[in-house]
Amino acid sequence: MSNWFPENVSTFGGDVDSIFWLIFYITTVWFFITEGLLVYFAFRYRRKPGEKAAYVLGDTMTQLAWVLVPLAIIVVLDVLIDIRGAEVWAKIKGQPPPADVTVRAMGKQFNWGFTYPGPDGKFGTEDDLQIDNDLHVPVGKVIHVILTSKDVIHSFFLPHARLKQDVVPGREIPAWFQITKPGEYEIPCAELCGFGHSGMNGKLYAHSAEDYEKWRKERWPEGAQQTATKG
Amino acid sequence: MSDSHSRHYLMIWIWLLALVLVSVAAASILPKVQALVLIFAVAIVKALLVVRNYMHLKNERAIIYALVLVPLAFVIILLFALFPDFVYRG
Amino acid sequence: MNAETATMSGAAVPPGKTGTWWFLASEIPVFGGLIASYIVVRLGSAGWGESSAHLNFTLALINTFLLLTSSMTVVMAHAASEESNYRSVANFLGLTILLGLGFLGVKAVEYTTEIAHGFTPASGIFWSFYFGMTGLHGLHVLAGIIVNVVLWIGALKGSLAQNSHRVELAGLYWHFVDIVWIFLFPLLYLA
Amino acid sequence: MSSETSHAPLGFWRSHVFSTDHKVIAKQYLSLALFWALMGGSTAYLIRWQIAYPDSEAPGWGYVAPDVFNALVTMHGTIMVFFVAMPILLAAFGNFLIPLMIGAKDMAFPRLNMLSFWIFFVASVVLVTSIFVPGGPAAAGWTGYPPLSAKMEYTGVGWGMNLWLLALALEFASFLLGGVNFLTTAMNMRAPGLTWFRLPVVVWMQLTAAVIFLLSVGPLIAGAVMLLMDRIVGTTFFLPEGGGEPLLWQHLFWFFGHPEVYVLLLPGFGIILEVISVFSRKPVFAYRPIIYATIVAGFLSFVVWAHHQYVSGLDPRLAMPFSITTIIISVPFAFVIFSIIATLWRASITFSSPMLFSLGSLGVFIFGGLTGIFNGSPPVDIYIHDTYFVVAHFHYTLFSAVFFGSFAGIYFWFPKMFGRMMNETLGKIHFWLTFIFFNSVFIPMHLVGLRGMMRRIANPMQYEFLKPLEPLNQFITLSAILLLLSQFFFVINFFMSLVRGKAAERNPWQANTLEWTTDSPPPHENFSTTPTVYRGPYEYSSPDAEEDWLPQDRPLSAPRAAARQEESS
Repeated sequence: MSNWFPENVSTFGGDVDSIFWLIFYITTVWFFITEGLLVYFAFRYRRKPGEKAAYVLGDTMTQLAWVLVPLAIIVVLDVLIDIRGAEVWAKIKGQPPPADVTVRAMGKQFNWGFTYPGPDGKFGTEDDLQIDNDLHVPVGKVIHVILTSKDVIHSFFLPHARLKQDVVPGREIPAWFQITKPGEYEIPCAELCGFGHSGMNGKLYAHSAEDYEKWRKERWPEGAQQTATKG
Repeated sequence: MSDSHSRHYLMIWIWLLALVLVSVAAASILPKVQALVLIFAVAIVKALLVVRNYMHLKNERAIIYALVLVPLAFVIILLFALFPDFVYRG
Repeated sequence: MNAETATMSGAAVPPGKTGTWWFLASEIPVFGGLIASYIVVRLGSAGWGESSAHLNFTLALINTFLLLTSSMTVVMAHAASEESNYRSVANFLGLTILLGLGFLGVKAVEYTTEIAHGFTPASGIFWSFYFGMTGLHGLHVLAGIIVNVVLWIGALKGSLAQNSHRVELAGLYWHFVDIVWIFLFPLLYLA
Repeated sequence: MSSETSHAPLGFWRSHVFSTDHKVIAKQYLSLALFWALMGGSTAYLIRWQIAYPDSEAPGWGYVAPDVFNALVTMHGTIMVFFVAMPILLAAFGNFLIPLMIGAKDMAFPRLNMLSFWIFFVASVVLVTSIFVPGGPAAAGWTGYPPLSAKMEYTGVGWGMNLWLLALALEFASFLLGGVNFLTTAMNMRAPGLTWFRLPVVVWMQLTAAVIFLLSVGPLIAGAVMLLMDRIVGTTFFLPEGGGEPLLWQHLFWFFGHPEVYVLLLPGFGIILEVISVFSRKPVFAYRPIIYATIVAGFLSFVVWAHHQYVSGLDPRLAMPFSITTIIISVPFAFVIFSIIATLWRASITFSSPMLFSLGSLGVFIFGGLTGIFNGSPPVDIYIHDTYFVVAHFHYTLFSAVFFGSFAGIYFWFPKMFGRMMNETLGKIHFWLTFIFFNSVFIPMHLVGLRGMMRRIANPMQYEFLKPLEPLNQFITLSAILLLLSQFFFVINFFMSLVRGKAAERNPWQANTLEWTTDSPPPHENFSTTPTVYRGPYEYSSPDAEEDWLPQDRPLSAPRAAARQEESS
């Protein structure tokens, strides 16, 4: 059943999947209990000639217990799911680990624009690099993405990294991820943003350390001496 | 026109006008924060005056009270839920 | 809309009043939502004080006086209708209508002067909310005036007698519109 | 107002078109909603065709361009929620059932009732014209998030969007007036002896739905006014360049949006509860606790809205409180579901088509409710938000009330509405086909969603990681077409029975509630004499009667009444 999802290549992706499977097993159990009871009762108590239904009002505690006890179990399981969920939410959305690489991403009608700070590590300097569609990141490093939008609401979606965050014009929303496996992964837009919404697709290039270094040299030949990790 | 009714309504009217002047005065004299608190306290008092006396809510059944308080409670919940997103900008 | 079609089943509140109060209960979240949005967006951004300084404070004060007085006259009309004195019902309703029209007139003067000074709904977020809130409130005042005019004609012609409870219902709606202004006035002009 | 004396003959116009009879108005809502269901169904067909066979010629329509696709998606959502689900569940069933079930002659305000239909009719006309306006209909999703919906150049839609907003505002006005009417009628016009806790559950749930709608639609009306001003007058409520806040709309929309889905769900629950109790010949299990649970769920529905916005810029600290309230609200509904199942225990069930649809509705809702827990958990929602997993979830919960619930209601009350019986075999065929094809459409959609397919994309083949989903999407489209085709069994059955159905007696199902004590279809004033109520609506298989039913208005024979008296005093 593990190919229900795209392959997970991010550190917190595993946690998101684990919460999914926790809920999946609990709900599947309840699914078979409840539907099974429904089908069994419907079949078992079908009308038989000469038999009258029982006059059960369900207004006494003993009868109500048949409903309240499973309800209590549901509440306990729900609270468990919520506590586990809160831990993972705090990990993803709470205080992110320090950034190895920071990039600005701008959603615009119908592609992603990425701005790299360049060797000096600061945005707004002339060595910044602004390219569309392609996000080049080193594998195994914490990548911070500052999400903003030029026009309408888009949604920065990395299915393989289990990351999704709407980008809202007029706001800068931080997000972070850490890729564990080199490769090319798509960055679709998940929020309706106009007639070009279908097909709005960026590409995440997760390079191994030396490939990333090679890419940096191509982009900033003279500034090659700064190491990749600063910034 | 029975005098008791009309005198009562006139009294309420005068109170309302007086309260308007109070809030106007507060706006120009008191410092910002105190003025705001007083102004909106006065506004609430005026609203209560109108609701209880002019709309005769004080001699209505409880259901009518609920019809006013429940929507107000939901609006206040909406107001405070909007704070983190727009006032503190998370 | 009259009371006797209802077979009483213990409810002391006549249908007309129940319906009106339910309608007012549904109007509270409309203005509540708008005012909550105004408060929240205002607290979240700066520079609203300067914009609100451009508003004409004295006109607003006159408007507040007009609307409060109209609340008083409409409740006088209701008291008169309780005693089936339809002559004074017509007078007080007429007064309420005049005060309401006065309110809209002052509002129109206010809008034209502001737009003349270049403050249109499109000139910033404060003006959006100002024109949005006072505009929606103004439409409700207009609707109230129309209802009052219908009742006023009924009072003059004497046909109001069978539905005298309608004066109270129109009054309830009118008081609601007045209460909204009681909150709009400080929010826009004093804060 | 001199109400028409019962025997004054009304011309065709007054008795059929501009009628103030709640039964005629209910049928008018039903027919307009069925027309819209056809329109909504055809938009679904085109959407599914474009997703399965991108950029091919959809039979009967042709090529579906991307902006047309967005318009179809927007129209599908708007039509199905506001112009099919609400009219059928709230207006048609509410208008028809509430006066009859409480023993009243008509609604408290008959002319206001007629006015609310005609405002809804104008809203429908406005929505239809918005399709043919230059720039096409609204294309920013049924949620209409600004800035996409606030500026013409973002979607190229001009007056289409403005008319869409106007149509929604009119539809809200119509249902506000309807809600006021329902509540006043139930509060003031119940028959003598019909206390609050002898009311049928469907009336309780209709009233709770009306209250929830009345108190939640306000902020969205304010939002619609603000959005309309943004588009026409040039204000900048939701445009960041003018100091506005795009997220404000989402809060105002979903503050209404989530209570709205309960407004749709509760009437559906009420109908299946009535039908299940009648065809199990057994009282509803825990009648009073179900009503308390419904009211509690009604209040809770106002504090869960932001679970739609976990990943859309909401302050992350807010996600936890809203996921807790979302979990709490699943408790009252789980209670109602378990109580319905408990009603089936030791029952004597006949599988008529209304019963089949009710059991189907229950089974479908259980599946939908459980997938809701995935969406309610913030970390999982990070991944599945705005994917087809969410689409599959809300189709399960909405279909259970709107599709299965209203079919159960139509099959059950058709004899009372039109005086003729519907054909049972056609009904059963319609049920099994609908049930099977419904599941074959929406179970695979969960998988498509988990693979990451985003909502509202016209061509999934433009994405590498979605290419393997093509066969699944084609299977879903094929099942969707079969699901649409299998609705013809209902259409044939409906119109055939209207004309040639067996004449229906007063109480074909031997049910207890008051509407079955008058003729089918009921006369203009419903009851020759206002009934008096002696007991609750669910005295089936009661020890007090030989037969297994005991109508609400039948006085107990003297000895039994005495025995009953000291037993319950």
